[in-house]
Amino acid sequence: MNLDLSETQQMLKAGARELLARECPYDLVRETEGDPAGFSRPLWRQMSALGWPGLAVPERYGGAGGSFMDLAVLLEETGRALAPAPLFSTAVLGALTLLDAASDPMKDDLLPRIAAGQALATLAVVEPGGGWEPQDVKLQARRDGERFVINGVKLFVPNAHASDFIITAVRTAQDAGPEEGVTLLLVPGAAEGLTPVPHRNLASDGQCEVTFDGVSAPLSAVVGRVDEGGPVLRRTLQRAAAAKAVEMVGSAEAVLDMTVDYLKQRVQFGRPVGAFQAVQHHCANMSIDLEGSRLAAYQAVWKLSQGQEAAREASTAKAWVSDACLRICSLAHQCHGAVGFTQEHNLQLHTRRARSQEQAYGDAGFHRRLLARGLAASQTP
Amino acid sequence: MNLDLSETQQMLKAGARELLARECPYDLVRETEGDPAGFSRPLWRQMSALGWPGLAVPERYGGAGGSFMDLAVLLEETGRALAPAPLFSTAVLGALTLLDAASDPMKDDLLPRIAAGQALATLAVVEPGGGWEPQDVKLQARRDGERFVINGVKLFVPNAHASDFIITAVRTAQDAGPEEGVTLLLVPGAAEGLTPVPHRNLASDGQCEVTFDGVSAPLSAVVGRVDEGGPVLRRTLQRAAAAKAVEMVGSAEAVLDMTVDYLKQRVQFGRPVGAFQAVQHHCANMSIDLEGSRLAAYQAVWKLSQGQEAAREASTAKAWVSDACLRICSLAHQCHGAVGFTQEHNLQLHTRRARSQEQAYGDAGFHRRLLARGLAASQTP
Amino acid sequence: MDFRFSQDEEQFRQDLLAFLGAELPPGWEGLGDDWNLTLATRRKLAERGWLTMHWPKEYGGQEASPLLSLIFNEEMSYHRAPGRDPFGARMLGPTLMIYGSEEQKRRFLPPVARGEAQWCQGYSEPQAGSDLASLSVRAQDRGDHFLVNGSKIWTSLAHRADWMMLLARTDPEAPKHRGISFLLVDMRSPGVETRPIINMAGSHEFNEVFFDDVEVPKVNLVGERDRGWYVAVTLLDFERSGIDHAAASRRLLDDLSAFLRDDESAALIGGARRWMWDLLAERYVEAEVARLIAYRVAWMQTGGLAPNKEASISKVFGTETFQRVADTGLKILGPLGQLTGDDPRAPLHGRFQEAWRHSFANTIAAGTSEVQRNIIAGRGLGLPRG
Amino acid sequence: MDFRFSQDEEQFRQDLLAFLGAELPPGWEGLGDDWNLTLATRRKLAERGWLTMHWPKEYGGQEASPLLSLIFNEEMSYHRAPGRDPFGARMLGPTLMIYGSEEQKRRFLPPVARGEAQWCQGYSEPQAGSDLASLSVRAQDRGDHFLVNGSKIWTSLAHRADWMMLLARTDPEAPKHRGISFLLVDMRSPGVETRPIINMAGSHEFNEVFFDDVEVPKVNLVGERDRGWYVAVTLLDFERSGIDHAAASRRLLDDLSAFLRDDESAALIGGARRWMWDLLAERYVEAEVARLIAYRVAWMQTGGLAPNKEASISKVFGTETFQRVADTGLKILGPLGQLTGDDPRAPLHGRFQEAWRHSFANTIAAGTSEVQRNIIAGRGLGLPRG
Repeated sequence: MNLDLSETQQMLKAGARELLARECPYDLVRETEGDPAGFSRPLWRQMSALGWPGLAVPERYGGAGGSFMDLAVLLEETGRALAPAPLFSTAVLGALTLLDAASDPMKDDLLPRIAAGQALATLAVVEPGGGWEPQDVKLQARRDGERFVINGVKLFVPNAHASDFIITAVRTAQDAGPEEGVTLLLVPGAAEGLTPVPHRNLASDGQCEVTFDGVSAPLSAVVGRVDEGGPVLRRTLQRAAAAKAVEMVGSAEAVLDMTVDYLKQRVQFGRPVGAFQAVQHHCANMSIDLEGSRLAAYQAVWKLSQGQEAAREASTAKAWVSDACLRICSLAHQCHGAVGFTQEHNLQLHTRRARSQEQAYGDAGFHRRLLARGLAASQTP
Repeated sequence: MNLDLSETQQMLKAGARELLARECPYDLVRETEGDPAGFSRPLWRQMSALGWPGLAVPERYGGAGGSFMDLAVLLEETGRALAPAPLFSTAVLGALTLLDAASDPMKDDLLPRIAAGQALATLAVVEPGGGWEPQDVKLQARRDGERFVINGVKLFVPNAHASDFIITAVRTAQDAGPEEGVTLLLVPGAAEGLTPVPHRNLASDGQCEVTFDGVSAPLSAVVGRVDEGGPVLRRTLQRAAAAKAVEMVGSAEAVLDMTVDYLKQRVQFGRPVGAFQAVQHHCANMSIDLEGSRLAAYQAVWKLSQGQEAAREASTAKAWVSDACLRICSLAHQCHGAVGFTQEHNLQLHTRRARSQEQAYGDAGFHRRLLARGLAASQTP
Repeated sequence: MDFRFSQDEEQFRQDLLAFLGAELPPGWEGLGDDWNLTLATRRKLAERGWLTMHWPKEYGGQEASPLLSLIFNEEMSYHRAPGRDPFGARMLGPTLMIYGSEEQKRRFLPPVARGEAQWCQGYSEPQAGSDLASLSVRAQDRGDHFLVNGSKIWTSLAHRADWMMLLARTDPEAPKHRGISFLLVDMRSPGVETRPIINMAGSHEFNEVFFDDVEVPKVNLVGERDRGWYVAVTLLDFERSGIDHAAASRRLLDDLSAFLRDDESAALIGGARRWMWDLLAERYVEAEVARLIAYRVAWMQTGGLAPNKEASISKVFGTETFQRVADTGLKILGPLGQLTGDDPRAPLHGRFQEAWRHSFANTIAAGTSEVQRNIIAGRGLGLPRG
Repeated sequence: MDFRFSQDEEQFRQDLLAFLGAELPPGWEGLGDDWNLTLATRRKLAERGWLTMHWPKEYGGQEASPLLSLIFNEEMSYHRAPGRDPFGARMLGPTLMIYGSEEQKRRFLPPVARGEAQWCQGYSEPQAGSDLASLSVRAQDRGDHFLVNGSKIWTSLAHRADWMMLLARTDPEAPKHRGISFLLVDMRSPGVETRPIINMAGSHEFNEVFFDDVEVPKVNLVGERDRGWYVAVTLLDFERSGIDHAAASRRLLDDLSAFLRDDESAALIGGARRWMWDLLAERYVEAEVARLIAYRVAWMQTGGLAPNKEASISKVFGTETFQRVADTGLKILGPLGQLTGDDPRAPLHGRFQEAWRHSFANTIAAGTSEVQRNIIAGRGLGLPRG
């Protein structure tokens, strides 16, 4: 057992924190909220220069050959800084999915460009009225000779409007089992008939609605095998849930830190507000939630990183962290008083994103219902 | 609007508190826990002498002609004192059900004896694997000429082993709608084939398992009409839920009072424990829960007392109070420290009963599911 | 005991509902901030005498019972109706009735009753939040006027206000509760500057207000000089009320229930599920309890009692219920819940995410939940001071 | 990073499970209090060296890592196995290693390692609970011995104990933390009287212990005279651990899941419903988080770190999780849940109501949740003292 980060990971983390402290002040986060691109290209260039997009890409594709766990260490820091950059979409949703399932030529083509930060990739899963499971994929891709023609809508696709490639989960067979008949197609962001429009959401975090109006994809665009994308998608979603949980842990830690700092300085009734027992217990509860969150998220990432089956760990992590992070933000507001509620304050940047992060790849209730299904079916989680 | 008790009710309440403070010390509660009768006959005689069993029985049957609301005022006090007496079973489950549905001869026969405290009555509803709705009644009563023959088991029948009459909900028709085919039968406690055995439960509060082994009941024992007992039973259960909620409010108030008293006296770290903000906020939360509980319980009782439809109010009350009373007891334990956990302390008497009261006539989850059913069926609660 | 409203009270509720049906734009959702509509509706409310119905007749009121005010606030909140006047009608009025001079009453109250004057409340300062008495805005005695310097913060509607109820320090040497005075300040006075504060819901409700040698005539001092703290505390008691939050919670729940019951709209989130109804039922129970607690506060006032612990309970429970309702709605709506009203896919016009963002302010403004719990434990239950 | 146990650790877990399978009576449910079984099992654990496996070899230990101790405690708790020794092995041992004289170690530790001596902990007094340092049991210097008078309370297992770790006041004039000494008292000394306290779960775990002119030889003083507070505080750090609660929670959940999965037993409560599984899943998540937090504490100890905030977090979260698990079980079991083990209809032998009744003690004993949260906020987060 070793519940510490490795020395390399600790260096990676320290370096990331330093870079982001310098290059990604909260002002950048605030500015990017109004920007249609949804992220900062200069910041992305810096991340790319440091090799972040390719951290978990094998060396033969120009990456650093690190693990998903290594990548998660970065995501904890980008989560902490709320860094407006497509690292999650490109490195987790894009690169790792391709690594899992793509053909060698596709990997040879794409991964080096992704690793170099030259190509952005993302994943389109959830649909109107649908959830986060392979069986929820309804978007039709009609086989037409040597190509698929896609018509329909995907929602909440991170950074779609700036992505070079959108790995799109589509349904290619109707009467198959719930996980069968799903195919992953690599669709260029510039494909004809594809229209990404940023959602207007409370976090202004660059998620898009993507309309497919007769978008055409050749057979060579299939990631993995036709009709057999279900298990790949399931695994991808588990990784996404675990990585999102780690990102939220970083954000929650920043929230606790800024709260404790404020409470030490802010004086009311002749003493620091942090000396009041009710406020102290708010902070203790935040600390308890944070401690559990980090361990649950790390465990899920680590198991996935090891290539182990980790459905239960991923759901446990996302279920716990989604609620815990929102509880932490709520208590932080209560500790900050009115000032934390203003647009000028950094706290609310975290709070608004926590709500969007909660929903990404399934909220606590969704993951608990997954776990409950397993329990009833006699697997102890 | 008038959210105060009437002057008469206030006098009734003050009188009840005085009597119970004198005649029902906690030692009596403790002694009665080990007693197979499950209640104190001397205490019951005193209550009877004051006319409590007949408080809500019309004067023409020898009662005081009061309302269900008047009776609830007493139940709040017996709940506060944890009074080991069959007032709830006889006056709420027995007398009010008979008043609602019994034939005139049955009323003429029984109500005067009940009002005088000479006859004890109770109600048998819930069955193994069953819930608290009329459709859950499965106990078979087979028609055999001019009589019914009952075979099966009822659970959690309060004071059954000491009751002269058990109003028993039985199923007399099979293929009817869920609420149809239910009949209420008045079964003498001494009936042949009837065996009441006190449950061994955490509250030691005199609830019984009752076995019916070929128990015979004549047609004249039907309370109301054959096969049409469902609506009567539903109303009876609403009244029972509301009355139980009021009883719990009394108990919760005693718990808060004893906690505040203790916290004012108990000194740690050179000041009263009640001066610590964390402990103060525990008490504030108890106070919030208690305030809401009383209003919700009163509203339900009042509406039922007025003869109005009050399914939603009764479920709201029992849902809220069941959880609130347990929260209050938990916080009280946290405020008391180790001493509240001892058998010698009075707090745990309330806590153990709170758990039994929670379950009686449906816990919070049960009543919320009832409300949810109504919501989905387009009735706003 | 009687949980019904009287016939007169029910009649008033019907009259008010008819008024709202007639005056509010069709399909009114209470979205956005239409100040002209607010002012127009306020004048119409004033015409009917409802704006200040709880005031004495001589100042433009109807001496209505606290229960009528309760109904007024409940329905206005449920219908998200514009036009109420929390500052002039609900705070300044009752305060001047107790502490104001006859001249002040005659001068300041009628415009409020006519819906013509907007007031704001100059209490909080950057360094004086929960610890309000540590405020430092100075008001120096200059003979016939006070000279005011300093700044206030979190001043709702200051940018719309004609007048401010200002707490300022007139004796810096005295113990902190003893050197404060309660002044009425013309917001158009030279030296008053207002700067907006945008909140996390993206809306402009709060302001900072700066005073640079602002002259306030001494006739605008309410009550005794240096005794303004006691005036201020009285006013705070008019501020805590849970009915707005209970009614707003109920409205959100009703909206969401209707959304789920309609197969077409429910399909947008994948259809209604049993767990959604179970969660909603849990919140309905809380909203109902919040309503009853708020009713009890009004009922006590009807009997001439001053609810104290009860008002704090109502405020805490109402605001926390509203937070839970908003949170539950977002959990039920799933990913779409985060969409703001300007996204065409936003269910219920993005109402829930907006409510959730606003809900953080409710447990802080008008006395934090922590301060309210201190009050419940201390003044309410008699526990010793910490 | 590696969430797996090592092969050796996994092997130990298998050995322990095999031992438990062989030694515990068939169908062992851990119900009731069979002291003879406790003693017999303890001796067998001692024979294998497991009872004091974390001790140095020279005193009968195996210098096992904290992770092995963790596994030991996790499995013993999960299997509700009798025989562990929280006082002698987990408190006295580590304390004497630091503060004890060589003679004390040689005299007192081997019997503990052999599972032959039962210790108890004489800390709390009626007027000294959370504020332990205000204790008033007196130990007067009488040359070669101390003369002890006063009484202790909440002394677990005092009625079974051979020896007590006693905190007593040796200098009543000194500031309260400075006049306390740590003494080892033979429970068979004349003047020691033990009276049982029955708890709300109906069981006898606690006692009051009275001292009437009890003579304690000075060789039984641990550490310096009047410096016993610091010995005591060290010991308290060995007391907080969440793994017992995490494992006990998990066991309850597994039992209930099995009960619900079996149609025959589930029929007793009307069959398994989806809301039951949803509630159980929520608790499983918490039990898993509690487990990880406890693992982290052990992992830190493995690296020679002294978990402080983390140990408090583990204790609070573990005990509160256990309370929620017991509560959830009773809600799922419905009316039958309240039945005690001696009622033939009691599901799961009445285990859940028993667990629930016991659960109230867990957030109080060994430092209340409030004290733990003070530690987390103060020592952990560096917030200023209140």
